[in-house]
Amino acid sequence: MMKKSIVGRAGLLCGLFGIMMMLAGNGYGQEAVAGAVAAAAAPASAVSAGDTAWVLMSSALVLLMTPGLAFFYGGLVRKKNVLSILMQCFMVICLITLQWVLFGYSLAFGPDVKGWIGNLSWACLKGVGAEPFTNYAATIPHSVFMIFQAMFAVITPALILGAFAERMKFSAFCAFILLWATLVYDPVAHWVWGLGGFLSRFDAAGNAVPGALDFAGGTVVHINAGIAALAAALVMGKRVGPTSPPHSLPFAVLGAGLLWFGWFGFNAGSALAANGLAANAFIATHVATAMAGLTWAICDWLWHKKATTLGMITGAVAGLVAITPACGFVSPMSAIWIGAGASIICFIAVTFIKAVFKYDDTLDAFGVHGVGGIWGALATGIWAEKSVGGFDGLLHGNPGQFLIQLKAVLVTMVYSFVVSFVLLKLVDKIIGLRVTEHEERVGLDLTQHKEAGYTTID
Amino acid sequence: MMKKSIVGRAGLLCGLFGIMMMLAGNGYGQEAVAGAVAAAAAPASAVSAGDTAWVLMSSALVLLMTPGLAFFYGGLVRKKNVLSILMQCFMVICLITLQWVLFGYSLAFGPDVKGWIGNLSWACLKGVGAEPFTNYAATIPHSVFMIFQAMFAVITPALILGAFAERMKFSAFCAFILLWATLVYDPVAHWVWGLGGFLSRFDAAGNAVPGALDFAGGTVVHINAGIAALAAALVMGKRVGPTSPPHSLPFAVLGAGLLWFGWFGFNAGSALAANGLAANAFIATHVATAMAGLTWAICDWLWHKKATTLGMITGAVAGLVAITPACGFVSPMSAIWIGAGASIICFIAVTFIKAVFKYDDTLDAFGVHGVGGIWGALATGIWAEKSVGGFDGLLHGNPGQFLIQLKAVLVTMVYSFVVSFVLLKLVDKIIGLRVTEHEERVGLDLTQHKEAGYTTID
Amino acid sequence: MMKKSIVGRAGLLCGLFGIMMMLAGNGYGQEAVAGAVAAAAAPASAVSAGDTAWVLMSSALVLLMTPGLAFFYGGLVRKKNVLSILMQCFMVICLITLQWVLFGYSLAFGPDVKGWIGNLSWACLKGVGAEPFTNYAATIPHSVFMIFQAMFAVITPALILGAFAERMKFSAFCAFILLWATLVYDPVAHWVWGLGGFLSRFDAAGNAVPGALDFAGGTVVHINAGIAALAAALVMGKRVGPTSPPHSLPFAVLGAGLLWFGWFGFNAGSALAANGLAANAFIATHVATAMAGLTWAICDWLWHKKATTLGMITGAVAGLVAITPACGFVSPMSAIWIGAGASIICFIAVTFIKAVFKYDDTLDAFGVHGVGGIWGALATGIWAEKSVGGFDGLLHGNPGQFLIQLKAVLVTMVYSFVVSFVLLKLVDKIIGLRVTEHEERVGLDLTQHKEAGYTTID
Amino acid sequence: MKYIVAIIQPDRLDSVLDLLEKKEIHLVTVSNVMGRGRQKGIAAVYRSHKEVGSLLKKVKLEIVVNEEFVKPTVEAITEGARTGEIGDGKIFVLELKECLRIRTGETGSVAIG
Amino acid sequence: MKYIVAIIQPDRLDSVLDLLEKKEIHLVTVSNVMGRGRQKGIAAVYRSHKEVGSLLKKVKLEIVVNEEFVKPTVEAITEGARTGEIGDGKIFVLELKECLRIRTGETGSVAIG
Amino acid sequence: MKYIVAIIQPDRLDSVLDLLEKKEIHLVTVSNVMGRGRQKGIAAVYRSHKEVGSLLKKVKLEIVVNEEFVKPTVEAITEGARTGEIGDGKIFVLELKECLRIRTGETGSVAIG
Ligand SMILES: Nc1ncnc2c1ncn2[C@@H]1O[C@H](COP(=O)(O)OP(=O)(O)O)[C@@H](O)[C@H]1O
Ligand SMILES: Nc1ncnc2c1ncn2[C@@H]1O[C@H](COP(=O)(O)OP(=O)(O)O)[C@@H](O)[C@H]1O
Ligand SMILES: Nc1ncnc2c1ncn2[C@@H]1O[C@H](COP(=O)(O)OP(=O)(O)O)[C@@H](O)[C@H]1O
Repeated sequence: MMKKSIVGRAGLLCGLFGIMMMLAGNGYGQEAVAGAVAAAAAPASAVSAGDTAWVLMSSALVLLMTPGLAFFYGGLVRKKNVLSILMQCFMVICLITLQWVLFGYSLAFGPDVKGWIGNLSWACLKGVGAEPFTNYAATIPHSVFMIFQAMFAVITPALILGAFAERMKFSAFCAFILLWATLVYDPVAHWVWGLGGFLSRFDAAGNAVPGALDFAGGTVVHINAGIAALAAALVMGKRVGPTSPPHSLPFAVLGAGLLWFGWFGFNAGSALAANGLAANAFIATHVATAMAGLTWAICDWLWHKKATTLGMITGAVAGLVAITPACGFVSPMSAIWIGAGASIICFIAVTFIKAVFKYDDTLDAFGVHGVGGIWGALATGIWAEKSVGGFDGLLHGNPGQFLIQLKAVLVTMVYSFVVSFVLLKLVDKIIGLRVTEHEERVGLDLTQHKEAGYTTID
Repeated sequence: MMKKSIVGRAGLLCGLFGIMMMLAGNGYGQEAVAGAVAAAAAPASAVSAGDTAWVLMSSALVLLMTPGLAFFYGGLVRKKNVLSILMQCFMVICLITLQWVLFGYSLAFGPDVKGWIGNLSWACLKGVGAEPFTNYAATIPHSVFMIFQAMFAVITPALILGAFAERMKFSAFCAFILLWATLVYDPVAHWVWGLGGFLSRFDAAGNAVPGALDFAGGTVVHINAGIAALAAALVMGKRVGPTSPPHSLPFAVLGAGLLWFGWFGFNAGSALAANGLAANAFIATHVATAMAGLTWAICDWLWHKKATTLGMITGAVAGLVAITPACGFVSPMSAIWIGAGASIICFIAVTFIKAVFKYDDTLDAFGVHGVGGIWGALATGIWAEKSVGGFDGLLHGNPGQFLIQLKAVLVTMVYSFVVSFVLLKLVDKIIGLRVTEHEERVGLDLTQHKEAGYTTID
Repeated sequence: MMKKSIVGRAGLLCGLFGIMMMLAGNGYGQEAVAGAVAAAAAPASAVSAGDTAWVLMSSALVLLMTPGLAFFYGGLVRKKNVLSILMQCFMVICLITLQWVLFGYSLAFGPDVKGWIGNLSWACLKGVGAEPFTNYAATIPHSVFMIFQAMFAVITPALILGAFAERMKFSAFCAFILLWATLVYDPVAHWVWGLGGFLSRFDAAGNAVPGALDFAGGTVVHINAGIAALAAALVMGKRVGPTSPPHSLPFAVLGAGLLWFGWFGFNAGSALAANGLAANAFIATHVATAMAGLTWAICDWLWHKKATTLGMITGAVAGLVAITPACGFVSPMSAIWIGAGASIICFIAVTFIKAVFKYDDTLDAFGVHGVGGIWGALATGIWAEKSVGGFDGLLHGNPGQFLIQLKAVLVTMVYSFVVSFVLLKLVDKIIGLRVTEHEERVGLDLTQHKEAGYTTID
Repeated sequence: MKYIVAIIQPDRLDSVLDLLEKKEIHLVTVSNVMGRGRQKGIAAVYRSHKEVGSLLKKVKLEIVVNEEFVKPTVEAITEGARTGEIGDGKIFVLELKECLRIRTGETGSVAIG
Repeated sequence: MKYIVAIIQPDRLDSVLDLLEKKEIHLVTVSNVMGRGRQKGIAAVYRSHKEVGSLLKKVKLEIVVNEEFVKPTVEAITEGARTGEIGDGKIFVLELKECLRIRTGETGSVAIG
Repeated sequence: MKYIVAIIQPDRLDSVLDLLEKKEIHLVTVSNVMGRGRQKGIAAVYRSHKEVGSLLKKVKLEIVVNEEFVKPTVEAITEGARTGEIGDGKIFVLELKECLRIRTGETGSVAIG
């Protein structure tokens, strides 16, 4: 009986999902043809082995970030919940990879439908092969661009899970994440990065138009995930019982190390070529991260009398987040300021704002990714300079760009919050978001996955 | 007295080994010259920096897989045996690297001797330098091809150790692994990948002939190691006492993450260039793995009521194994089916077959690598399509390829089983394979390596 | 009161530092102009995407080595000090990255001042952009060369911390490391690698002159850090209480795995191109490491009756250290001897010399990096051969090169020891180097960082 | 003087410690144990291999008190640890012969607090 | 009521638990300890530094029983843990004053089982 | 026969074990515990969240001895563990009813040593 009803609910969700997808498919049918033609018309272009090597390698690096995140998060929870974090991260890799190749990529990057979404003409990777799709990346196979982007689609929903760690049902998690990727990530990616997306720098034909600067995903990835995390923290409510210290800080440090390493692929790989721009992104990323790690350590030292390890790695991640949209548009020296600002602002968010508003953002997914992402997106509009990435920002005499950034930030925040909120409520209705209090006390590892992370007696 | 006899036995083994090598050297003398001439005659060809960067990087990635495997396996054993796993993995890296550059590479890829083995003309890397050896890889230095292959030779024997974890003598392990690499891995690699190997797609002169498809080592690596693992499980017998849960599942997850990351080098690096084929291999690998991880989770959910973390990462590894031979021959969409099949079949092997036959394959080296490898090799013959890698399989109207795959699978299975069995029995006679029951109870870390993995009181 | 005085002392240090920097700035002003002109005059040169991809990737790999080192060291200390190691390693990344882009790079690689130091004309990365600086690396952006070198500047001071693990004040650590990077690392890097450095192979104009061979940092990195480690062990004195076994050998093995992986970037990346030389460096690195790991295992087996895991990974690191200066100058077969020698000599240093002299080099930073580095630098002068990297050594009839190596080794040893010693005494005066005995007993994690690595009750 | 041993659910530790504090019983020694009791564990599954795992994680408290503190101690533990569900645990009281404070060398009742 | 403490070899735990089960002694508390006894440990070696390490891993059982169960408990432990080799361990029996089941508040003999 | 329990600072363990050895008290069982006492812990800080963390790491010794060894045992522990600072710990002495060596089945005083 019980089981039946769960199956029933899952079925209902799937059904809903299917209908949405079909609507999408139908609605966009016409444009799909046009898009495909446009794609075919793009001039053939030579693949560069060097660029391809770099973007393939970057894709592998970005994949590694998700296990890195798993350890960063997993080390911070209680022993009894460590596997639930690792499992959720791996499940995201599996689910979203499939979603992406089946239809997600097409929704996000496929031929544009009125600036809002891609159509389904690239579903199941139709036409996504060894030939470059010049308007996205002229010197690497289209398929390489697709798989590089897949890794972004994977890690973004994984970021959210920090907000509801230690208390979400695994089945609800799977349902939510799949819906979120489809209805939040894919559209927002399309708006900002898709040809013709309404916030994008290119129209559907690939011509430059004024648009938001987001080199590697400050808006699409971090604000998007961070705001969804806030929504989740609010909808889910607080954990039961007192908070607990991290069960293994070394794991969190390991995760931070892998994240830093992988982020070079994330940011410098977003140049989609191994050239001076990639180098700039690489260096700006490294510098901002170093400055942010140092800055958080100083904040801790001033505020708590000692520099903490968790503070330093949190700062580093905040720096990575903030430099993400900027790294291909600002100089390494500007990156210093962006990194410093990231840590100061996120430190304030985590230390004071969270304490005041009392939401239980377990692992500060909002406090670091949301807040850091907003800062980064705006900072891009402040420090961008033409000589680096072709655009000037506020400090180089172009306040207009700052306003565009602001608009993109606000639009993304509102959309992400509202839709995430609705999706969470929906999943709560159908499946139920939270485990029982008893399950929460026993731990998610045993109750959701029938496993224990470690042995006690041996 | 005791010690002397051990030394004596080791000496005997070395002697045997030496004699074999000398025979090999003599027997192949003549062809060696011919081979060297053929090599010299190969047309000079331009090295591509992009391709070289990719294959060098891939080599590093494949190296990382062995520590990855060490943690994947090491997390699953009892606390008292964790170091024995890590140590065995690192010892394999050391021993086989030296074996490979001294003579292994030449045996496997050197000029062909009657389709069975390479001769020793490339021993000690003679002539393996910065010039490409066009018939293997036209755009990268020959030495890069050699070191890329070295990493494969390293990880293959390491896979086997999952079968006899927690009970093998370290000295016996070293002897076995060295013999196995030389007498099983090198020949089988030659048959399938060496120019002129009797299962290979090329004759000794580099002309295409009908042969088995094995893009990155389904047959050479996984079936080969998996079947040896089965032989080892049978020869070694069961562990003493009841089984124990994994002492650290997070380590196993870490290992799985590193394996997934490194496997991009394994599979996409096997294109030996940074091009569309590498991209296809990369994507197929990722997709199959995602599907396999998901599928195992679903199997667990259906069979055990919950999705387990260990199940998901086991599924992912099964998917990686199965797509290995196929990734350069099948489309990413076919990879979905191969991944799903891998998890279902390996799930059955691990859940039911193992329970029925009651062999103690400690960490399912046979259940995942053997069974998954067989599935992958056959699946390559089913889903291969010309537009991807130049060959059609069963589903694209070429049943012949399926039969060739079947033949290669069977030949490898029989050869690997028989020779592994004989080698194990031989080492058992001379050195003794198993530790004493008392040593097994105390744990291999203390008794074989005089170390403890962790401190208890601190 | 107390706090004020600490701030005061820190201020004093900063002041001193600032004055030194200003002096440097002034003193070198004139040459700076000349240097900038020389730089501008360098002929424009085509960037290779393949080479750029390789060096960017290598930079990421070298970055990963510092977290790798953190785990290698962190696993070996007591549970109560694990975070202090991880934190120090991450702090080094942050501090030295900033030091490097602000002025360190310019000091080390900027236009030469009398063979001793670079001037400050490249401070804040002025002129370090997408154009190659041909005399350092003709086919990659100058900025890529800079960031690759940054990772070396980061890991070198991190190596030292093994010598004073478990007992140094965190504030003193930060001060020391910053001074050391500026006053020891940057000059020595300039001498050996900077154009015009007095031990370098090039004069200020980029013409070849006789000089020390140091492909990837045997002298600059390992001897330099290893000797500073010895000075630190002597100045700091012994730890309180009896020694303790490693709290987590698996972490040390993880670190070793990441180091081995990252070292391919360190060594093969030092070719600054993806070509045959990079391949040689890659292979020599791998072979020497394998041989060294095996050799230490054999030493352990002969001396202690069993091969230990810690011994094997220590040997591997010793091999990596020793092959570092040699990998682009010797053949893979010579690398076997260099690796074997490294393990034998370091084994002796760690087992006997340390026992005789009774300094407390906690994690054998001197015993492995210092001793191994000296061996490697000399071995380069022994086994170098023209066909590999353009230079012959002792065994190929050029004893002169051996003498040059010897000179570079001695000069570096003396300079590093003296200046490190003075800096440590200075920091001891101003801040105090050691924590109190009580803090040492409680552990650095709690007393220096207000954190515990792991939870006990959960 | 009594030597009180209590086995409780891990997640009740904080509330027990709080309540003890309130009753001025500051001194406690805590450790991890595994317990087999009436409470049935959740069967773990590792690659389809089921681990019955009858041992569940528990926390053990050891508290040494003078006679007059026995009652408040037992009450505090009971109040803090009781959920009413199986697995709540037990309290054992043993007789203590002697007690000594290492720092001062004091013995007997004064050494307890 | 008796409070029984037993120190045994870690790998004998399973068989002891089995035997206790058979004699209907279900309730047990188990923990990790390190023991120094007659059994000599294997000297560990870390980079040529020898750790004498006199402490070996042991498992501690705590079992509270009524008088009539003392004998079967001791027998079960002895049978399950004995290998005849040095290091097998010890059983200690202490007097228990009082016992209380947290869940129900029952005390005395009935609270034990 | 007495059952001695001592709670000491972790870093004093080695010297206590040494001194016990010197007094021919070889047999000891050691375990990790956390203690709340007069000693104030260092407040940990995790992302600006302060953990009061009243529990500090301690080590627990259990030593079973015949009457004549009680004094030397207590002396050895006191000498080895005393630093004079708060947190040094306590020694508790309980009466032991029975002792049994699993290996031989010996009981009573002879089984202790
Ligand atoms: N007689 C006993 N001897 C030793 N430990 C016991 C005994 N009774 C209970 N315990 C410990 O108390 C824990 C809780 O007991 P359990 O029977 O599960 O719950 P409850 O006390 O609510 O009936 C057990 O897991 C065990 O550790
Ligand atoms: N008198 C004792 N006090 C405390 N623990 C003891 C005592 N005697 C034995 N033990 C514990 O029992 C374990 C086994 O004792 P040991 O002397 O090695 O073996 P056996 O009991 O077979 O002679 C020891 O490691 C120790 O933990
Ligand atoms: N009455 C008690 N009951 C249980 N444990 C105690 C008791 N008194 C002391 N302890 C243990 O001894 C440790 C040290 O005690 P503490 O009061 O900090 O130092 P001191 O004994 O020097 O006054 C405590 O952390 C606790 O583990």
